[in-house]
Amino acid sequence: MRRKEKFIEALLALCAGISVFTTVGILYVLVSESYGFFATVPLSEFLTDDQWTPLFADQHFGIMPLVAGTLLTTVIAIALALPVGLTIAIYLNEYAHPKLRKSVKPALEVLAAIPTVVYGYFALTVVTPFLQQIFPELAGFSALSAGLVMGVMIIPIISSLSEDALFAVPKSLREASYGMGATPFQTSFKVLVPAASSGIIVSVILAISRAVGETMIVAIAAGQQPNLTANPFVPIETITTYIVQVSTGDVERGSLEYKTIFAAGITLFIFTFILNNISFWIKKKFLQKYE
Amino acid sequence: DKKGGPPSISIDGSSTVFPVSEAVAEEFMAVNPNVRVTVGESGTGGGFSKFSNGKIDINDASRPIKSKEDSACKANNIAYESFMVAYDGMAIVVHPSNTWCNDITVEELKRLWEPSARDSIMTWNQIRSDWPVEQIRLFGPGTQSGTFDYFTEAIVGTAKECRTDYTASEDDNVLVQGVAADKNAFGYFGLAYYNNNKDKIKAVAVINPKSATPVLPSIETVKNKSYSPLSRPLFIYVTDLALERQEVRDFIQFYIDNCAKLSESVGYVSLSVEELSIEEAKLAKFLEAHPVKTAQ
Amino acid sequence: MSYKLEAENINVHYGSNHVIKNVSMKLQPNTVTAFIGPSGCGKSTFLRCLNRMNDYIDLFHLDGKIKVDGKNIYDKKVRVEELRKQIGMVFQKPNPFPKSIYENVVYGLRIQGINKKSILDETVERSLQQAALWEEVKDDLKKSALQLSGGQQQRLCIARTLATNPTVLLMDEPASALDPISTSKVEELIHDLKKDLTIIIVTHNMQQAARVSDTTAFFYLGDLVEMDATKVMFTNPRETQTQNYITGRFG
Amino acid sequence: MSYKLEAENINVHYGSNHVIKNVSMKLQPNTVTAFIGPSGCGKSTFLRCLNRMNDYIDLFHLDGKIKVDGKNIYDKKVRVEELRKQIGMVFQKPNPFPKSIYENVVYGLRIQGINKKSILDETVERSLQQAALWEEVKDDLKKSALQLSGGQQQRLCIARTLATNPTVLLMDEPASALDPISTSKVEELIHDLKKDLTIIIVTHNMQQAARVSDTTAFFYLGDLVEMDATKVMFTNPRETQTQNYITGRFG
Amino acid sequence: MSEVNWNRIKDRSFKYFGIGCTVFGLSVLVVFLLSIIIQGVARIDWDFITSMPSRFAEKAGILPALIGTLWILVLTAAISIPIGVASGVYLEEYGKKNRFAKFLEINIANLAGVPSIIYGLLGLEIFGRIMAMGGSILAGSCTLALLILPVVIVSTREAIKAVPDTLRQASYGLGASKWQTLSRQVIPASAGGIVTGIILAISRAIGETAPLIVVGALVFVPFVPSGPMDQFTVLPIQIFNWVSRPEKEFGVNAAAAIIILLLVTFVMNGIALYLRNRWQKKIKW
Ligand SMILES: Nc1ncnc2c1ncn2[C@@H]1O[C@H](COP(=O)(O)OP(=O)(O)OP(=O)(O)O)[C@@H](O)[C@H]1O
Ligand SMILES: Nc1ncnc2c1ncn2[C@@H]1O[C@H](COP(=O)(O)OP(=O)(O)OP(=O)(O)O)[C@@H](O)[C@H]1O
Ligand SMILES: [Mg+2]
Ligand SMILES: [Mg+2]
Repeated sequence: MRRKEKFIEALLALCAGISVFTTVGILYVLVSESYGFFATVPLSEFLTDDQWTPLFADQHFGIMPLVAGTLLTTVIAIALALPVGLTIAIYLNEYAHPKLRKSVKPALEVLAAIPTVVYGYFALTVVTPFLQQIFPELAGFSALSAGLVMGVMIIPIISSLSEDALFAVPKSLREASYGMGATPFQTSFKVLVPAASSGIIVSVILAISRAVGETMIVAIAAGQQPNLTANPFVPIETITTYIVQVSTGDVERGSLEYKTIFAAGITLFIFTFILNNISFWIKKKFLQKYE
Repeated sequence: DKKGGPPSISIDGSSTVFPVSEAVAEEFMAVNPNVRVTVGESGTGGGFSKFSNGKIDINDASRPIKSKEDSACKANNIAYESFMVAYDGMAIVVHPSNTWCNDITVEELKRLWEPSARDSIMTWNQIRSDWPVEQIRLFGPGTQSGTFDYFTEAIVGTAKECRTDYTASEDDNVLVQGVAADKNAFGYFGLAYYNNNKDKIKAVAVINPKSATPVLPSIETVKNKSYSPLSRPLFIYVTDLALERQEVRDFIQFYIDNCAKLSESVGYVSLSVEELSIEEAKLAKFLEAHPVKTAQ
Repeated sequence: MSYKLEAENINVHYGSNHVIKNVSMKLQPNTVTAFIGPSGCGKSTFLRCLNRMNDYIDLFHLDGKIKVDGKNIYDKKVRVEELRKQIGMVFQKPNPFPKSIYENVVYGLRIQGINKKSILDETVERSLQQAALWEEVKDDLKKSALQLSGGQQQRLCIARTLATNPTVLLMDEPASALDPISTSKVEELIHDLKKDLTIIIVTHNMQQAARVSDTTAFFYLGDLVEMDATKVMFTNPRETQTQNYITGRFG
Repeated sequence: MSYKLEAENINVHYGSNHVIKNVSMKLQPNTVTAFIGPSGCGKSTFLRCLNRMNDYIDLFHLDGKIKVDGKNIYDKKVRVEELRKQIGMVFQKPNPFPKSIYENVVYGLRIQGINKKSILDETVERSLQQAALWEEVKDDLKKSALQLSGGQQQRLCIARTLATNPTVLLMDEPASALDPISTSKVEELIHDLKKDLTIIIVTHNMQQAARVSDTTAFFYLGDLVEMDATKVMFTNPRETQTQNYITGRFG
Repeated sequence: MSEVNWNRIKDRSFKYFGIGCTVFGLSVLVVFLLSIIIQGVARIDWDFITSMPSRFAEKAGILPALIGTLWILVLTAAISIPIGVASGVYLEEYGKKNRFAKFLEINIANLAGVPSIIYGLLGLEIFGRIMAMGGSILAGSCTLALLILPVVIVSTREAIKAVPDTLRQASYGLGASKWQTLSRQVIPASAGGIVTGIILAISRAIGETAPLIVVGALVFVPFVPSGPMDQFTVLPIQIFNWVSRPEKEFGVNAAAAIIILLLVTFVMNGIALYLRNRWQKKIKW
């Protein structure tokens, strides 16, 4: 019996360890391939050059335009998805009839399952022309419409997982607040959201991850033009789009041009690492306060 | 590496060549139903990487093999032969409401696309003075594609020499959308995409450097070489290893015999009769040099 | 005579389950009423009807009229948030918010938009004193409420409710999770609060009902079997059911 | 004389918090012992040491020896799962599994790998009968346990514990969430079970302690202040602290 | 009094804002579904589902891609669910305090942010080359399983966190071992939440193209894969190929294939939802 328990614990730990092997594998692939890249291109150029043109004759290897594009689309997507997703979660949890909740939640989850090609063309052929009527200076390809559509795609990640977290808040807290004469709005924001903050933060992290990793929407609607800018109206390119284009493209394997994707990949890895540590820190602060 | 099962042929590589190989595979299997032909599109580079490891029999290539890829083949003792199978024309296009831009010279194209044009050639009138003083917006294929390499080589003079401030996409349909939605657009992409979207975009005639006459892109003008210099050849590469198998020999023969007809059915331009006979001869020699392995 | 609270022919259904059957009662101001009865007889349900805490429950359906100070609280025009401020509630399990003691007490004010420090400070002191908790926590108002003992938490919940100056206080087994010392503190508190408030307490503890209440109401299977002055109920009940229940000779 | 249960110089820390201070006690078989004391004095903690339910708690640390039938249960060789089968536990809040009544009762057997229908059926009937629940539920064993009333749920939890034939039964305020009828049923049950088992019950209810127990132990701030025959404790306690607590003149 | 008014106004406005957001999400969904259905539904017939790919849009079918997607779906779920749930359980129930678990926690959050294409490169290296699976269904499934693992793990943890402690104590008190408690009580009780995570994760996996192409998925596969070691293609790759063709008729095919892909997702979600509702109904605290 005891041995069986030990065995099971070891087995579970082993499963959890698979994620470590995955990380090691990813780091191995990224580092071993980008090693050659950084032997040719100095890190200082990589970080400070304001152009990213590895595939042009006049090569520049400044990663910042891609980082800027990634940040820009992600921020736009989250700026749409977080308020909308969280509002939906709260609405379904506190206001809507349970029957509505039961059917709306899975319906919205379908949004996460629609192939991203569809979103991409939707952004290009519907959203962009529409936005151009509001902002005439908007280019035909832009971070704005790609980011917004991406935001729609990740709404269900935030709404569903946050709703689960809100649902799990003990009923007694809810009753305490209502009993004091609080409105559902106040109950939600002063009691439920703080109490469910751990789960809500997790949902946002997953949503950001998905936004950062999304390629097709950006590839179709944002223009694939590395641009060191914070202007959402102009075309940009993101790190992941670049990686996908090159890794399934005509570039010869083993060349410096090909190795750029690993340099870009490792940048993204560090980027998400920093992001995660920040959110970890936030989460810890919140949890100290509420547990 | 494939033991047992039905005889099979694996093709991978460029997504540009894919429709041709797919068409050939389909027709080939119609007459040889027991053979399985698969076609992937992991890109010319990805394909060559598998090709040089002997993982695939045929690589679709939208550009000639590079020296690194060649030495990888050598390192693995793989000999190969390349065959031209079709031409892909490149159409220069503008928005249908564009009334001024009807033809363009190679020099003008160069002035517009060369690296020094970045941040300086920004309006139409800078190309031709009687064109309007309006911003020009550029669209073109992704930088890692064979089309981009070929266009820059043919127009600017060196492959990949190009201004960087234009909107790129790997997907020509996206470029069609981009040009169709912007009245100041100027772009180039595969001829087939123009042919299928004539209602949305307008082609610009390219002035043939030799004859000095404007020529609009079409299958005919590409085929008779009057539309110049904007058409590029598409290739397939075959390993010697694969020729040990009878089904591959049959397949390549079938490919060269039928590529003229089939490439046009998918929107490309076929080789001329002379070019075809050169490829046929090359194939005969290649087959002879690598006889089929007699089964033990 | 003017009653603080009047219920007229209340019937409650959960779906097809008839849980309160034609109950009527009238309560005078500044009295303590105890609701007693076996588990599942509808005490909590009836109590929660009085400040409309059941509104959000699925399938809940109420017929009849409940008047507080003569006004029907189920009237369309009544604002349920206002009502709940006026009719405070304390639950069986202490349920402080995972916030500081101070923030727990001022919650009711903050949601009314009152954020002036002097008012809040004053209210905290007054309510905690009313709830007999001030001495124990006054030096540590920033401490998390979850670090208090069960008895302290329950008194904090009472203080929190008192902060908004309710005129009625509903308590659903407020002492069942508490030890005798905390229990007696809560009971004393009820006694003290009576001069300002009308109180209803649900309890399973007969001694408690006898100790704290002026009137006792005995529920059984959704019926209000008997309601009378506590003294009468515990010494000379009209119904044998009541008699049996109070003496524990039931079931 | 042979004791069923002996605790020798038990000290418990949660981190740096010393919550049980050098407590020793000896219990005879087939007796009922009540633990009383104010909230937070360590009753539950001590009770949970007796079947090692604290093992999984962070920062929990125990010194001293606890012997059941003469064997130290904190010995390395002891299998804690075995131990808990022998020393059953009932909690303050009824906590049935979200399964049928039947499956709740046979859970303890199933986890031992006993799945034979005849044995299970027999055990269900015996345990439910022992827990005085059989008559109420025998026609409806497939019903979800969550549909039972609170009192029924608690008796189900007792039945579930009895199914594995424990020799010691630990009860942590088993009746605090119950109405008087259910409470008296549980008390009767304790009385009946005494002939087979050694029982320890934590309670805040002095009357209850007086009614059901043979011995009473009074804890205060982690100390075992006094332990004696219940009759003596309630009539003539040695310590004034005990006296004060029992009569409610505390704090 | 005016303050209360203001509160009510805020509350009301938020309610309408909530309705607005929900309607917004749903209407985007409806717009998508309608536009796809209008474009593609007429193209769907039995031949479309049972035919091999072809260069003629009207002859082309999706059989190999559909079967490939089903294979990938089943294998990915079969690999990622046990490993993901096990990891989540380990982190939440066993490894709470040890350093290894802390490290794992950050590590998993990081993995969730790694773009899918990098998983493709990893899968090509590890499953394709080192483990010699080549471009098989198994290699693709393993790659996607790694890709969605973080989501499964994280949602498992959140779901387990929500299970009340009284349930664990009841089980321990009856002499159940840790694993028995977990497998018989805690995991079933948290199944609803775990399923939500799995739905989201698998929905994502079956829409992926790039990592599969890198691992070696094909496009033109004129046969039905019959085992996990077979070569394959999947619906999204077929869709993407069709979308990027010049001929418009392929756009219609793409829309039709998207409908089929969504149907596959619906069926899968339907099953998962059925389970979620069943489990959530059973456990109301
Ligand atoms: N939310 C609900 N939905 C459906 N039925 C309910 C709900 N709450 C209570 N009931 C049912 O209504 C009846 C009365 O329950 P109530 O909680 O009012 O009893 P009670 O007298 O407070 O019991 P206890 O002493 O156990 O607290 C019971 O039969 C109960 O099952
Ligand atoms: N898991 C824990 N971690 C840290 N401290 C704890 C834990 N459980 C209990 N304590 C502390 O140990 C002390 C004794 O608690 P215990 O629960 O044993 O009291 P009790 O006598 O059962 O009180 P009550 O009558 O309220 O149930 C208290 O100070 C409590 O705060
Ligand atoms: Mg109640
Ligand atoms: Mg206790």
